[in-house]
Amino acid sequence: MNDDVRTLTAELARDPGSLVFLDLAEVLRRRGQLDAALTVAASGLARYPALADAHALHARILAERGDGDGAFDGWMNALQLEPSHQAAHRGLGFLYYRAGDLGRALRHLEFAAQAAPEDAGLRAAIERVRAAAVPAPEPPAHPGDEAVSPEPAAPAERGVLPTSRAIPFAIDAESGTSSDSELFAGLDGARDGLLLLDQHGLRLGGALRDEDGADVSDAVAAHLAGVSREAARAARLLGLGAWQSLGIECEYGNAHLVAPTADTVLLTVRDVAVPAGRLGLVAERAAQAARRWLERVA
Amino acid sequence: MSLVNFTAREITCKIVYYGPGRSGKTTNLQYVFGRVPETRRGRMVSLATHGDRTLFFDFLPIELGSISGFTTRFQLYTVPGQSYYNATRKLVLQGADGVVFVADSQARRFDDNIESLQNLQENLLEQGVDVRQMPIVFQYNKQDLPRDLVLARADLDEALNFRGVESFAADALHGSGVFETLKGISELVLRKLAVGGPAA
Amino acid sequence: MSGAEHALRRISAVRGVRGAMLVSAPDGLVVSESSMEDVDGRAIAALAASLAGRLRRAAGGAGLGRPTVIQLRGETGTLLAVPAGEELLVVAVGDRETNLGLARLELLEAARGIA
Amino acid sequence: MRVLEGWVSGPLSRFLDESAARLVLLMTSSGQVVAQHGFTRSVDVMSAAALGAGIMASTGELAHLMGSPRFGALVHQGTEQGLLLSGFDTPRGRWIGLVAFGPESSVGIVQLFFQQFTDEIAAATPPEEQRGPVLAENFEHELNASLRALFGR
Repeated sequence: MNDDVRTLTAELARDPGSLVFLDLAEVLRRRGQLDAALTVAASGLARYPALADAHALHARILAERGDGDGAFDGWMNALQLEPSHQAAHRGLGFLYYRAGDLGRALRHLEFAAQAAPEDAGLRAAIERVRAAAVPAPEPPAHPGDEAVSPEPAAPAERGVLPTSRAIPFAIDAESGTSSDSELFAGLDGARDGLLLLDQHGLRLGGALRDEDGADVSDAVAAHLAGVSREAARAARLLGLGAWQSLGIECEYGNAHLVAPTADTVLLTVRDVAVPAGRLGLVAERAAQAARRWLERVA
Repeated sequence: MSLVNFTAREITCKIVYYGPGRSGKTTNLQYVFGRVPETRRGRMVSLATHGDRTLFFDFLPIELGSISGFTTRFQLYTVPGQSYYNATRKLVLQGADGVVFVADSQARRFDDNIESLQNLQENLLEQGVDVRQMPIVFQYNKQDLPRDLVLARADLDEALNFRGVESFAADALHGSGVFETLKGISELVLRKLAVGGPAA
Repeated sequence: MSGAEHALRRISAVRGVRGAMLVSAPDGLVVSESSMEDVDGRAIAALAASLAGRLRRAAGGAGLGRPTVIQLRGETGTLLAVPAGEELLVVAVGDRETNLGLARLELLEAARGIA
Repeated sequence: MRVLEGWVSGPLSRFLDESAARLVLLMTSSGQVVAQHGFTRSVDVMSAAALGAGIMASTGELAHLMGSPRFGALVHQGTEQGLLLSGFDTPRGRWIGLVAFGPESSVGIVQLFFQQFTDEIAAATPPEEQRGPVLAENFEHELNASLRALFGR
């Protein structure tokens, strides 16, 4: 990219309709001249309101100026125009992370990574968000030291910090117990077939593994985030009363979903050979264990 | 009908450029589009045929700025002039706050102007709007053409402007009279709001 | 009567089933329905397809492959959904007395016939 | 989300929440914007409203020409995004909703909750208030200054 502001400015003046505003605004942003960058990006956006890159760049500058809401709108607009826009997913991932919504943060970062699998910075960001979503050994002494910035969404450099990260895990840290070992102790599948989530799709305990033994808990958790709400909605609107369970028979395994408490969901997964009826019983026993555990740690 | 938002202090008015085919309605909007800074206008939407004749309407939103503490926006529409497009003309006219009648000053288009004006009255009447209650100004376009081809403003006033409203001589292609016309209709439309029009 | 209509009738005949329908999975619209009592068919189609779509993504993420039967149980009734190929879902709604085992088999049979 | 009148926000928020729609535009049948969610610039909103109202008006006329009753809704399903355009009656006259949705939603879901939304809107519409003078009497001075600035004169 040509990074000479003067040359780019002259080029833009010569041809105000050209896309060179993107380069110019980006150079200004990198130099920290955010007001100038914003002016250039905004006028380019006015000319090209259907250009996802223009929305994403505008949003990035807003984010760096501390306007999180404006940045959110901008990145959402970019995604509306181009659903796989990498920078927009990356930016939203950061905003969600900052807001403490780790499930959504992870989803956006993973989308971004699909478009740029070789991006090491992005991979590192995903790892850090994942790490934040599992029980931390001890809470950070100064939250400010934890300013993780999934580069290049850089507001963290400017002192914007994650505010409410991983609240469920603070519970573990305080009680000093290891959730995974106690939660489903004595139950079959405690480490690879039972997963307890909060209403935002964050893992509270348990784990799921795929057939290769890889831990797929977070990916499944992210997908299940809205399921209990959706199940409740469907049951209510279809006159089925309050929802009690959701059974899913699949090609390679069966799953069973129940809500041990109003704001948690328990997923039980077993081999296809386990009949649906027995799966329901296993799930009910695990739900009882989860309720006891939740009462203990609360 | 104009929308007024008292909470956000915003006014939005709809102004329709009406007139016979090829009298210069779209040209008026194009000139405005070219002169108004980008930050104060939206995209110009033109639903036109290949020959650039307006098929449904042209649309241009512009932001005037603050007037009496209200952020004021105008939505400028044109209608297709050709007589066979009356159905779409009626649709565009719905809810108009003001009308600019763009007449073609050429003597040979005299009858077309009369016919279009009658058509405007009929269409308004059909929507239950008395043309006498509708803010309207006249623009006599193409006054830059040779003298012997065009009618003078006084002659056109006599033939079309029987209500004696404001009228403007114009050459929309080069911009003369475009601004004055828009200013004229803006005043009329906003004056109606100043004395208390019907609610949104 | 088409094959699909016949299959839906068989499902509706199972004890406790209030109605059955064929739903377009990507857009949640009714394709064909049979004796849907007291419930808005459009609502069933939209909600069942939405739930099935979300569960398909979750099951894929968990390495479970595609869902073959989905069963949402509420206090007073059950929603059953079985994918038939990529684009369709066979859906049934039953009350508390529904013979779920039989209904499940009829849905699977219908899906095989349609896909 | 931006609404012209506050009472629209409740029903609109619920609709957005349930339907997962990306863009929503609520307008009068002459294309005046009543509420919107998801657009960036007010002027783009207006273009969308003008086009949406135009489509509704012309399909309405088409239905009339063909002697069929008014069309309920128009749906366009693209590969990445779908559109629903639907008119509905309110105590303030006929309004139009334009909804854009992605693969996270569906036509069925959007239609289902749009129906609920229009019912709520119709029920919540307060009586129209009488309007007094809106602008100051001497607004012409500000108008002239605005127009001069706009045209660079």
